[in-house]
Amino acid sequence: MPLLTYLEAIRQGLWEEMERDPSVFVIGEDIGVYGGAFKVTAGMLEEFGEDRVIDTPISESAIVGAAIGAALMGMRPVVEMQFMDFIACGFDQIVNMAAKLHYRWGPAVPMVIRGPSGAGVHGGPYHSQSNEMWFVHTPGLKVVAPASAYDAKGLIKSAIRDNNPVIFYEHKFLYRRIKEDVPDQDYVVPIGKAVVRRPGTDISVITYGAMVWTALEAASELEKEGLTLEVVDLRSLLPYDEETVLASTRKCSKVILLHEDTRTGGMGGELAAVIAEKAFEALDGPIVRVTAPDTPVPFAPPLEEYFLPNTQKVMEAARRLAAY
Amino acid sequence: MPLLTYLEAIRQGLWEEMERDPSVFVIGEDIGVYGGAFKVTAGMLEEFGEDRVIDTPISESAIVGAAIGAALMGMRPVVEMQFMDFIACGFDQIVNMAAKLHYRWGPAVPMVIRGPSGAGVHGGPYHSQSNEMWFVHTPGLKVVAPASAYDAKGLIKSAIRDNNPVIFYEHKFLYRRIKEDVPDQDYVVPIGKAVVRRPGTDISVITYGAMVWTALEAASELEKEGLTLEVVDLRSLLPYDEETVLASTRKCSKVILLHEDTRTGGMGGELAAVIAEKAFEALDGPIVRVTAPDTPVPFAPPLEEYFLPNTQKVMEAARRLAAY
Amino acid sequence: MAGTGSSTKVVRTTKIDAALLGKMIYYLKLTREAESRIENVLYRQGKIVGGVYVGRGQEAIGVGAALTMRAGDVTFPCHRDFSVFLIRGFTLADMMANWLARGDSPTRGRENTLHIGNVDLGIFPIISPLGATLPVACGAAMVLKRRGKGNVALVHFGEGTTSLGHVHEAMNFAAVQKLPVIFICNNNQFAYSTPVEKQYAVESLAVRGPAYGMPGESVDGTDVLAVFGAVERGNARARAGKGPTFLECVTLRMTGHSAHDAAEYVPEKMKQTWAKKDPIQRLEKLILDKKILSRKQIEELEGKVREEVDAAIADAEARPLPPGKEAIEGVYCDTECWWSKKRL
Amino acid sequence: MAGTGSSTKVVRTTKIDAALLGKMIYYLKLTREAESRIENVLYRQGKIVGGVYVGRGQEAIGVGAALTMRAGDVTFPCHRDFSVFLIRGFTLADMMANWLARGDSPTRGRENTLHIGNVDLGIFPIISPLGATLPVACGAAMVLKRRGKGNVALVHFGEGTTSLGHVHEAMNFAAVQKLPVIFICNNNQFAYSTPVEKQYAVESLAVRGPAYGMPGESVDGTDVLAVFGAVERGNARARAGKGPTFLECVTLRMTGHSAHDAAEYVPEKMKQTWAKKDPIQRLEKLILDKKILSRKQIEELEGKVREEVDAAIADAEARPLPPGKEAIEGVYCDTECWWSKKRL
Ligand SMILES: Cc1ncc(C[n+]2csc(CCOP(=O)(O)OP(=O)(O)O)c2C)c(N)n1
Ligand SMILES: Cc1ncc(C[n+]2csc(CCOP(=O)(O)OP(=O)(O)O)c2C)c(N)n1
Ligand SMILES: [Mg+2]
Ligand SMILES: [Mg+2]
Repeated sequence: MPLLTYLEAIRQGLWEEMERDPSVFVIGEDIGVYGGAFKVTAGMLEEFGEDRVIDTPISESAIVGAAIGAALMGMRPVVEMQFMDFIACGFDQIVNMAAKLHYRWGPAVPMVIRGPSGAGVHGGPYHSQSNEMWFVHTPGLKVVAPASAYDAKGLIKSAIRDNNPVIFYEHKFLYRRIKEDVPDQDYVVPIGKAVVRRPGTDISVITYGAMVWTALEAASELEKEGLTLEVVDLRSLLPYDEETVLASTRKCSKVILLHEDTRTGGMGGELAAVIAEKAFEALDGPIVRVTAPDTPVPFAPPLEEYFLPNTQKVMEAARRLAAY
Repeated sequence: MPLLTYLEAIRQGLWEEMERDPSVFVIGEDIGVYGGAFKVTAGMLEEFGEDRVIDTPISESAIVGAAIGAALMGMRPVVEMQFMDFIACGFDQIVNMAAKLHYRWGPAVPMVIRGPSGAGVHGGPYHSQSNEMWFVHTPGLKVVAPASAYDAKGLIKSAIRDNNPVIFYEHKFLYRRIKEDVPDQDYVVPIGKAVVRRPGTDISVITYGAMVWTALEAASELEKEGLTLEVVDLRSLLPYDEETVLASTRKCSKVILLHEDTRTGGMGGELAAVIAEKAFEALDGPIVRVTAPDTPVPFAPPLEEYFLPNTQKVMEAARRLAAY
Repeated sequence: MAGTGSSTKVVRTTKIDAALLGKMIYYLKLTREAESRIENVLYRQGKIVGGVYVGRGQEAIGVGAALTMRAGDVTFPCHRDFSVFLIRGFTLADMMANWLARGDSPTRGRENTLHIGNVDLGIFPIISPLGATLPVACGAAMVLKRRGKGNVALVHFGEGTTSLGHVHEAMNFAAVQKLPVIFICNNNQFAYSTPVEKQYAVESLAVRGPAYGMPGESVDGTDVLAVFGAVERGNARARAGKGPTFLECVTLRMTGHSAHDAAEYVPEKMKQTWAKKDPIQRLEKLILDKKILSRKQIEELEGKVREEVDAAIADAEARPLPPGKEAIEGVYCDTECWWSKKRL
Repeated sequence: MAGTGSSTKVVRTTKIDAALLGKMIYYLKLTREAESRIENVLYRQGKIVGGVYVGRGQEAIGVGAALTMRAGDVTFPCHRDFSVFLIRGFTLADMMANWLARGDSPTRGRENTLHIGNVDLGIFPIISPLGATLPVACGAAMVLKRRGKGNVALVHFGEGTTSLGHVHEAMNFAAVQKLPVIFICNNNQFAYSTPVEKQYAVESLAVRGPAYGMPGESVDGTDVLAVFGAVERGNARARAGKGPTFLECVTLRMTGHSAHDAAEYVPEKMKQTWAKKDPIQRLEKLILDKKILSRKQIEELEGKVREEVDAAIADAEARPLPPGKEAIEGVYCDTECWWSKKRL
């Protein structure tokens, strides 16, 4: 199996789907001639032509809306947001048009909106946001956030084949920082299924995206102290895998909810609620959230570092919780 | 004290602030000549003139953006959204411009965005939404949602006097359905403070907006069965009153989180997390959410009724939890 | 107000035109009758529980536009374009059932007003946030263009809606990509209570076309033949691969914004002036003048229309409301999709 | 490409014009030098850790516009308008400190690039979502209009940004309300990698003005005097209560989109043609030709500019990075507002 970066895995998944199904096409800003700001779609224009690799004016509402229209007509568009921060400019199309169409009068809306999100690269307040919760809170959408190259390829394929609008969060910090063996044949990772990345028995750390790696690092550090963390990678945020979340909770009896996104109204809250309702009896200590604070993402490296959850912060939380 | 409807209380609060402070003005669609779709601003054009009661083209981004610009120049604009559903069209201005300005380079952004939200009036998917969580999850904003006429007046005044962008959720179901004694002199209700609407000892029902009335009804019904519910009205969602939430939890040891908004990613999750982290030891049973399901708001009365939480659903949840 | 380049020249007394005029008068009258019943009877009786928006005074726009359509064309009607749904294949009974929130209706009671769609019929309705269908129409047009069969997408919206960003992004996008879209703006001179002077600062919205690199035309929106002709000109360009067209159709909303609005903000004189330009009376006069139909034939038509509306309402009223528990079904489009079992 | 209505006629060899030309050449050179240092030195040295966007080739637009401003006017510069910040009152050292993410800088390290604002100076910067400042500029202009002192708001944006809904809503809003705003579009012919043909389908964006009911003009954006003159015409209208103006200033971006982009997508020939129109060389030639400054005086100016930039960088580099814990302060604007203690 070839070693691929997270970014290459996404490209490969996209590429294979473009080959497999002529109704798949990509659309966005600077994705054709330039191959995208991060080069995810590099080479696609040459391979698939202008009809299937569409450079657009800077108009997120028009782009998302056009994708919806194409989806209604039977196509499977994949929209690139140059940065997920700019999804706010196509917001109405996503939450009011795409999300509700099927429920309202029945059509399939098979489309994907994908793009880089997350911090850690000194992008400042507008090139670093984690805004997945706007969509996790919007019925009718699906939301995924792969942490590994393998999952990135498998999930982009599932997202493209899904009959519903899927918001696909790529973590830009991971683009070129992780490299994995990724099968170059066809496979999918199902939407809605979490995975236990590392088994453990003392504390379950439930997380997603780049923070999966932070959790794994904390887990290997803490193992030296005799504390075993179980790391659950959600992979999908909507629908999320309640079963795996509850099973891991029941197994460990203590839970840390970890995310890079800001705290109030974040995914941690949702998970805490389902755990405190459905696995209450299994709990042997408070549910602990480790998250970014409620601020915009600051630019200067010391500020950004302070803002972001990291291995240290997870370890401290785990030690405190273990001692409970 | 005169009896005022919820709607009249908002108008009175707004009116008094317009009189008190010449930097306050209102802006929105059909708010001048027509007095607003729900007549909240009726009479204001005649009283305060065209410079302070501004009818605009249908352009939520321009309206919100213009309010931001005016706020930066020292004014205190109050924007009306004809329905809160349409706030999605001004979304980028709110979450990326207004919310982050102060943090980024320091200016005050004193502005209010207010309008009708919520269901129960057969408005269908686009005149019924509860979309407060988009903003509760956006650092830099404040979010309030009064349930009583008294609070509506007191909170609109606090919101106007606040130096930060405040999203003010009015519940359209309450507009003309509740009437209360409201002081016609100046008073404020502080942002960030909850209130215990009805004391109880068995189960704490934490809620906001129109559901406060549902909770109160359930409480008086259940009292007949010997079960006492404590009803906490959050009033503010961001920042929310953690102290009161935790105090009520500690007092009752059992908690129901009730909201009209859809479940996944709703306010209930946030509250569950803070309770399960900070009042874990006080809990004597699972934290129960009673919310709308994860769907758009359907139109037909039987569907909408099924969708909405109501007194029966709260009572059933309370009985089950009491029996735990 | 906007220029009104009328174009009755498309009328010839050939057989085919007579058939077209017959269709026009039929759909105009059917729409007026159906909407009047909705607004003045069903709504007042409390049988329609949500908002009611009708298109009285602007029926010629929907009728004129929809009658230009061919197989494979698609349409995005707005909240006052009842006629488009009928002309493009919805039954009146299904439409009425939807207004009445019945389970056995095109939206199974989930949606109200004209938020009714059907992919097979190529009808894609608005959502309430105004202007949001325009980008979607561009996407549909992209697909039509690629199919290469000369099909077009028509998209309708009010003049007030032109103030929204969606509209701009869509028009620019369509022009850059030379998409086969006809942007049809019904300028009924008010957006809710707001007159055009507070909406835009140009004489005619037709100037918006050239600002994006497409033709812009303004026609009398009470003249169904003018509308038909102008849309046809746009279609011809679009079908030939020459890209989009913007069309303004000027009229006056003859009702309030919705059934609860008395439209007191519309000057009395304006109401009177435009009442004389009622699009239905206008076409009727032409048809009588040209002797295409006799007075008696028109009366028969009116009787038929009333009967059709009676029958549709009866049919719709006989259908039950949806069971509450359906509320939580069909959020996602699954392989076993619940919606595949729906009527249309 | 767009028309280029040059207007060197505003130049007279009167004393006052000489002073203006002196300011122009000074700010042009200072901007070029400062941005070159940022892009080619500080960024390459790894001292600037975020994205770097500069305005090489389009300095005349910021300089020409900002020099028209009077006390009480406000400006909304975009990501390539470094000069505007200097002309309207930020010190070069503070600007550099901000690029270097220092704690003692106008944003205390919270923001990068030109996302630097100051209410007292009337400078309101962009946010990254493009076009979002245009509605905000309208709001500021509403306040200026009400103050009745004849002040204006200038707002800058790229041609690629004109595709966004924000821009449309703002221009329409400004026209309806007759706001004193000058919409200044720097058409540098590319939006990142995307050429204008893929952004819009008109010859010149100037047509957008009349589509909203405001004048639209296109000028040569490499001619600082043409820009100055055109903005002044817009200002005069605006100050007289006649409402907004749209102005397109055509140039070519002489760099990549950002410091990591080699701009391979820009045809070589285009680069060469436009290199000859370098706005700084252009003004320099005029100044020499008209004998306003001598070659020696220009060289002295260049020396001074280099020293200023050296000093500013040294000053900025001496300031420490902000302490991490400041990250969580100042989210809300409290009475005890943390920001009130800030430098500027
Ligand atoms: C984005 C948005 N803002 C506000 C509204 C509320 N609203 C519904 S219809 C309407 C007026 C529409 O005017 P116009 O586009 O001229 O259509 P008309 O009703 O006159 O046919 C308004 C303001 C809305 N539906 N969507
Ligand atoms: C809403 C939005 N979409 C996409 C981007 C990413 N982006 C940043 S700059 C840029 C190109 C801007 O082009 P233009 O407006 O012409 O300005 P220029 O950079 O050429 O000066 C793009 C696409 C953005 N910042 N905001
Ligand atoms: Mg209208
Ligand atoms: Mg550009």
